[in-house]
Amino acid sequence: MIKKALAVLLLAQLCTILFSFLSVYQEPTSLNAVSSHYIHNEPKELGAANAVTAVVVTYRGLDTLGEVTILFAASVVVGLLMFLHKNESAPRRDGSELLKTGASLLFPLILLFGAYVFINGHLSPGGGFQGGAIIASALMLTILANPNRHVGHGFFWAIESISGFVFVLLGIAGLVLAGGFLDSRVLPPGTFGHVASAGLIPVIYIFVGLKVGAELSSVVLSLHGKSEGGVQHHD
Amino acid sequence: MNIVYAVATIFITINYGLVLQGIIGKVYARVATRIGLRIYQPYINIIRQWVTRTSINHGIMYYLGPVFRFTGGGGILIFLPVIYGAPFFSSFSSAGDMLLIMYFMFLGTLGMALGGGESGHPYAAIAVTRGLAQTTAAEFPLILAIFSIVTQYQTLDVNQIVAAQQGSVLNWTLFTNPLATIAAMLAFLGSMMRSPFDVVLAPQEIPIGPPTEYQSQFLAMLMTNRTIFPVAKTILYVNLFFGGVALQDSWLLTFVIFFLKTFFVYMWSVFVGVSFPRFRVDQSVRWFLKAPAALGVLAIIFVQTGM
Amino acid sequence: MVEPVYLIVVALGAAFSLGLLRKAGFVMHHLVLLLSLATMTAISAQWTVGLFTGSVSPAAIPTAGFSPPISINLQMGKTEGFLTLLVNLSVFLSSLFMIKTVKRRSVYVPMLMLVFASGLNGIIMTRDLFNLFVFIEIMSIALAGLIVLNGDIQQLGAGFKYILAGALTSGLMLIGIIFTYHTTGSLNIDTIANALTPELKAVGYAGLFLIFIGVLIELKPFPVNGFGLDVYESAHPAVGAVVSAGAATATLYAFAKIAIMSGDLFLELSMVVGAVTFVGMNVVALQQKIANRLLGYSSLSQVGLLVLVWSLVKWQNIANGDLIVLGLLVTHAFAKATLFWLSGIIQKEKIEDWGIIKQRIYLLFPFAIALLALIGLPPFPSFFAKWELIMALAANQSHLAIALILGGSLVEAVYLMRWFGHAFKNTAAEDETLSVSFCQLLPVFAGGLLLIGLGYPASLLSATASPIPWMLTAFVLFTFAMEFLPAKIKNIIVMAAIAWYGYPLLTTIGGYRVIFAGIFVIGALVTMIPGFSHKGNRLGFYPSLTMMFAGLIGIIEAKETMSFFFYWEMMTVGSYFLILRGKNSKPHALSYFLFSLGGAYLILAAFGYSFGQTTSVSLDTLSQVASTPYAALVMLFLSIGFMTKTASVGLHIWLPGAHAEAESDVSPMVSGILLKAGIFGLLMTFIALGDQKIGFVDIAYVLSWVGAISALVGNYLAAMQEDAKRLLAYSSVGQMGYALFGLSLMSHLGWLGALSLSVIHFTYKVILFLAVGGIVYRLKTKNMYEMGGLIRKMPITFFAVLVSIIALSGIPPLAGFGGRWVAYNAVIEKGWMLQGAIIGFSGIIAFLYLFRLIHTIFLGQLKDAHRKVKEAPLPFLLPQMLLIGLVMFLSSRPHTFLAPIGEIVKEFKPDGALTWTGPLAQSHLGYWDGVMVMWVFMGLFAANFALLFIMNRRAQPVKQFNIVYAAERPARPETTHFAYNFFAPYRRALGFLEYPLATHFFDGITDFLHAAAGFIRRLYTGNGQTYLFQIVAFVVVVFLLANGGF
Amino acid sequence: MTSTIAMTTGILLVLIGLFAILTQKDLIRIIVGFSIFDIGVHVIMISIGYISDATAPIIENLSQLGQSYVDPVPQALVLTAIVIGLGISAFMLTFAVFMFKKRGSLDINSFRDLKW
Repeated sequence: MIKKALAVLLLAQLCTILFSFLSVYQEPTSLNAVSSHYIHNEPKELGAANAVTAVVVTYRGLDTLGEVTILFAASVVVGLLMFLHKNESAPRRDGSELLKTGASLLFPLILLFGAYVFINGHLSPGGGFQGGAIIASALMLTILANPNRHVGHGFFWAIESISGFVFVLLGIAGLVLAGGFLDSRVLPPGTFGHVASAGLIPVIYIFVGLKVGAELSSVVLSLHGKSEGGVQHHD
Repeated sequence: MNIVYAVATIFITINYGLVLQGIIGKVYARVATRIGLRIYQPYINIIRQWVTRTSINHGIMYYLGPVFRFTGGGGILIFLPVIYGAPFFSSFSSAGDMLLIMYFMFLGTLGMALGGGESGHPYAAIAVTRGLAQTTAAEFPLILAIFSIVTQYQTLDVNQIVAAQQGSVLNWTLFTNPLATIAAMLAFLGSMMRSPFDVVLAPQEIPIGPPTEYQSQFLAMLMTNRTIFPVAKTILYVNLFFGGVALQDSWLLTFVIFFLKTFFVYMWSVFVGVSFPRFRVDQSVRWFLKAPAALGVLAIIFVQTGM
Repeated sequence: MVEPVYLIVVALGAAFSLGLLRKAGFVMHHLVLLLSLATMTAISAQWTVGLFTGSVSPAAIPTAGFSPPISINLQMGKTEGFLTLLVNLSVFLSSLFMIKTVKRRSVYVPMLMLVFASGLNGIIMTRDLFNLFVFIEIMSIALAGLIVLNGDIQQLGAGFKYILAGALTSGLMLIGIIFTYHTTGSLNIDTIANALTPELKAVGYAGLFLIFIGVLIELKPFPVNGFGLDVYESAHPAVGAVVSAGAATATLYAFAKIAIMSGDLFLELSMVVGAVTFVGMNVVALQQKIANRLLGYSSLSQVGLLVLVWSLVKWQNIANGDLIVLGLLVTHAFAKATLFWLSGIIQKEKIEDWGIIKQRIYLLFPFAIALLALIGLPPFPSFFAKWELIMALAANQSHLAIALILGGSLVEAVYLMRWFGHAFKNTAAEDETLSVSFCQLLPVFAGGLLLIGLGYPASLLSATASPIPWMLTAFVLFTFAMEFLPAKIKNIIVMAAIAWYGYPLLTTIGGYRVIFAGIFVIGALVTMIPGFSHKGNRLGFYPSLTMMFAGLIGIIEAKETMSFFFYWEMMTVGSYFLILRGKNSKPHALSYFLFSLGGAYLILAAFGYSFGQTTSVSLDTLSQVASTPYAALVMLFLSIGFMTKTASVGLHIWLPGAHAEAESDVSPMVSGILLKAGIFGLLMTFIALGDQKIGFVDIAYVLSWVGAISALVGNYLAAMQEDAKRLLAYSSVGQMGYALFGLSLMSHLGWLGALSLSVIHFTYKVILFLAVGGIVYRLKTKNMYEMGGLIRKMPITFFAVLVSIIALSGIPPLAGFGGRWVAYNAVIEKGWMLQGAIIGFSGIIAFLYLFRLIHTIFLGQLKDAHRKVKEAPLPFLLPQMLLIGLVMFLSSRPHTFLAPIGEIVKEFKPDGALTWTGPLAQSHLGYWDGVMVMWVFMGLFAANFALLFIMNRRAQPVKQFNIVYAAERPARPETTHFAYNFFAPYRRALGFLEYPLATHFFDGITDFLHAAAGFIRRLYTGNGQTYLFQIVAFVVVVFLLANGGF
Repeated sequence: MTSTIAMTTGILLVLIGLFAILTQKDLIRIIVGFSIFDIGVHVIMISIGYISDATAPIIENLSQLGQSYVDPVPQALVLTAIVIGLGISAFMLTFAVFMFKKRGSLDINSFRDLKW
């Protein structure tokens, strides 16, 4: 009880800190210099209809590489823990027939949707992460439906590694062929509003999507505990 | 020439010391209502030891102990200006001032202690520890008193201190700096091995203390030293506090003054000795560090503040 | 130049590609890992070299082909280059280290290591606020993964707490970032910094604060760092190393960026937090017994120090600030990494169990290097950084900062050196073995060598002082290289080197320095002779010894305060190791080290204030301080500092143990020679500053009392010892008390007395310690009551002791008297009678212990066990004989050394000099003719001896028990040898002098600190939720603190 | 106004999440608390870029450039932040799973092996 009271007290103080900002907050009426550059110059510079995607993939591409890395690290850690604690899970109850059938019906559709989302990331809301997450949800559904099903882990690792590696290579391509690391202007901007436009952005987003999908899937798989884990060495 | 003077000084002092010992023996006896030994008994004792034939030796340090001892005693005597103004009796006083004399006193003590130690007799060591312990405390008021009079006279040269006290009895340190004199005379008691500070020699009463193991010529040499050492010390006190002994027109008068002064200073310890019972060592250490030391400190303060 | 962005690209590319190489096997994984890290190290090394040599200019690297603030940009300047090099190298070495130590190998660990490295490089290089956040998250997650390398529950718990705390702070940081974006319209750090007008600072305060506090918590400040400690404790040591060297470094730089961006808004706050962390962590660490957790405490305290120092540097605009911070940073990184790697080799949880390190004895070298570097001792970069820092702070009069930094460092030294003591002295269980592989050794030694190697460039960059003379240091390093040689050969080489270096020094140095140079050089040569009695190669002895003597010679040669202090510390370190070699010297060596270090810090502060006042670092201009308001303070600090070395009363408690427990040939060095360094320092101080008053109190007058009481207490305690070496050790306390007293008289005679005493004390104390050393060597005991009657077995030693105790006691005709005579003249001249009387009193007390020494060892009854004892070995006797020759020469011709010393003193104190007529010395009070005294003594002695010999040359030698013993003969020597509690009556009378006031005082301080540590560390409950509570509370409290909201 | 309401909501979510983090004993509940906290943060972020009467920053065709768009930067940032938060959540959940496997408890109090 004292603990709760103390928590309330502390949070009240924290609240005053946050509200000290809110009390002087004024909603902007126009874009600031940076964001207005993004809105007004981006179509010419990069040619992506979705300005957010342009910011995410190119202007702040390093952040994106970073977040992919974070997911990668998370999945590696999950893999590591799995590897260290393998053979520690018990068999689970199988899903119902209805669930199994429904899941296998939905599985390709979800994958397709996920792919759509990241391929069109530069044109409409959505992108690599969203698409990747959708793809992972497909796998998750399958696993939930068939808890005891053995799913190969290596495939996801391969996808993850290849797409991550390609992402880095594309970044280097920007460095070598265009203005800087992760510059998407390696390819021509193409026609504004088309799928094949905005230079490397859709390409990058495809790999991001694959990578995120693979990463989240492998996390899910690892937590599920029925994969064979990584290659192990013993002294 | 100095060497001859020095040897003569030592020889005269030995004789004087022996006589003094005889007299003191008498005093002690009479106080205890005994008749006492013959007054020349010390002569007999010392000669007997010198000519004893049998002799044993515990080792080199044992052998050298008496040599150190006598070197120490004799050294003080010849470094001291015994009679002020007489080159005859101040043969090597040009070698050093009062500090030299004060420090040289320890040479004999140390040699003696080491010699006794090598005999392996525990009483020797016990007596030395007691003696050293008591000496440290007794010297403290003396140091204070000497600092006081050195400040007073602004010299460490015994000759000059004596010189400063000439002219009138009232020029004696006794009167010009009574506190220092009292402190020093109390310290004097501690170094004369008499009651109440003679527990040092207590082991002697079982056999005979540090010289426990000494006999024959070794003992003779120690006894010889024992006759001159207190006299030398007394002379120092006379020089520092009682106007010294200046060379008079006649040598006889000089000697009479010398005799009287040293005798009474010496007797001070004897009189106290016959009157007071003995302290334990720790008691005497504390005693010296209280009243006498306080007097010494006062003496310094008085001199320094010019009061 | 390779584009810096490759630092990130290489790491990530390799990490991703490892996924494809999952089945390629362990060798391949590590090959990829090490190659990538090596490439990254090479890239950053290339940039660092280029930038520091000026062949390339700092680069701003935009990404995506757009300039900031439109896109994220990276920066590669000097700092970035250096820091990336540092983190890449440490990650590389740690990865190398891991090869053999990780039990269950998988591809995941190399992957995480690479991701972690990319995070570190990103944090350092990026100039974008949000990007910084992303990289911090990358680092955190990779780190959290690396923590669970073994996957045990402790690691899981620690990892969870870590990620929980991280999630909380990163959330707050995100809010801060978006607030700041709103306020400034940019995410670029430089753009934000430029945009932040005072009004905007007020409006956007909450945002800036949240970013700041987020990064601050990432640095794990006290007391919100429980989660960090758990990480350090549970993580694999190689991971601990990269956390300490890599993560802490990168996060610190992130902190610096944020703090600069916020434009002085939080400097005071970070100073407070840094100071609290530094001191708090060091204090709490006192109670820590687990090695890795201790390293965690130490790391966090060092990070606190760096935050404090960095903020101070910015706040006060300290000129050489970057250098100071980088010096401390690089030292901390490599030292801590080395310690973690060592911990990985040792694999012992408790620091008490580190004794096993001695199975691979060479590991003690990097261990010691790392610890000393952490404490900031020479020749490591941290030493120079600390020096520059204190100089600057003192110049700016930042007293509190100086006190905190030095005080905290002292506490840090306590636990670090205690640890070293355990490792050096404790013995491991016999069945345990320590296995080491090349992959483990390489990082450890690379770390050690880097620390040494970086010291040199660091020393050149000092803004205040010219480079220190490196010659001596170079030789010290050389002695490390020749450790494999046999002891005898090393002995010859070192002696030759000292002679070769010392001789020209003696002939050229001049002034009062020549006296001390003589003691140090001749002393070194003489006291090294017993070293020939050692077999084997005596590992570690010669480097320590050379360090000590190089230090001693170095302080003589020093012309500037920095080189003086450099060699002063080097001497302390060397002597500490020498003392530590003794059998039971662990606690004593530690207390020696701590007192010395405390003293050294006072000296450092004093030099700092002196520099601040005079803007000069020359030792010659130290006297200019005398006319400034800081004169008294400088004098006081220097005096106390040097008095720790002379072991004046109150600061003496280290000495008896240290000197008594040292090895037989070390005791004479530390007691006879090393103590004189303190006298040298005091003399130097007094010459420069003279009489100074604090209020109405004359410092010299106070010191005279300290000296007198030291003499009294030292001598009294010496008389009460049963242990011969302790007796001699206490005797040194007393003797140095005399010297201090003499110096404090501030007169010609006082100084002459002190200096001649220093010379003479050197001779007889070396003789005595060597003699006793020889006896202990033969008898295997130091207790005097177990000895006795050795005069016949060891006549030469006896003779040596006899001569030296006569010299020590000051009895004429030997040389000690000269000093006494001069001293009393000085006292009377000065009029400080009471102190003088105490000095005199203690002089007589000296007889007590001297007699005890010679009697209970050599005289009395020989024990049955010692009937076959031989004379001490020749290497012990030879130096004694040489020194006896010296004593006898000085005794018979005292004017040959007193008069020249008098000439030297005249330069500073011309009044009241002695007049010499041949051997006759005259002061205005008295006179003394040493030669005549000698002749009289010899004449009398010869005459008496002749007389006695003629009379009883037939005296019959008798056996041991042939004594008058209550009409019987004693049966056992033990019952007859009067030795134990020798001065019992004296103890009854003056026992109060034994009351260990100083010991109780210092024990009280240590007890208090330990109790405080025990109390404070209850904060670290181990409950992750409590830690979160603390974090939220910390945020709130700091906010209120910053806004005066309480 | 809209943005203020959104931001207040975000702040409240943050506080609710924190309250859960600080008071719940169960690891899973703490993680849920963290998710709420994280969502709160994201709401605050997204509310910052809001401009009244502006549309999403997706440019249908180049002629619409004169239109008023909301700030794309917070949206881009929040996208990244969400993914990071997701990673962290996954991470914590994994830890929780293995911690439960090891100790058989989800009470945060039972993981105090390391302290002091």
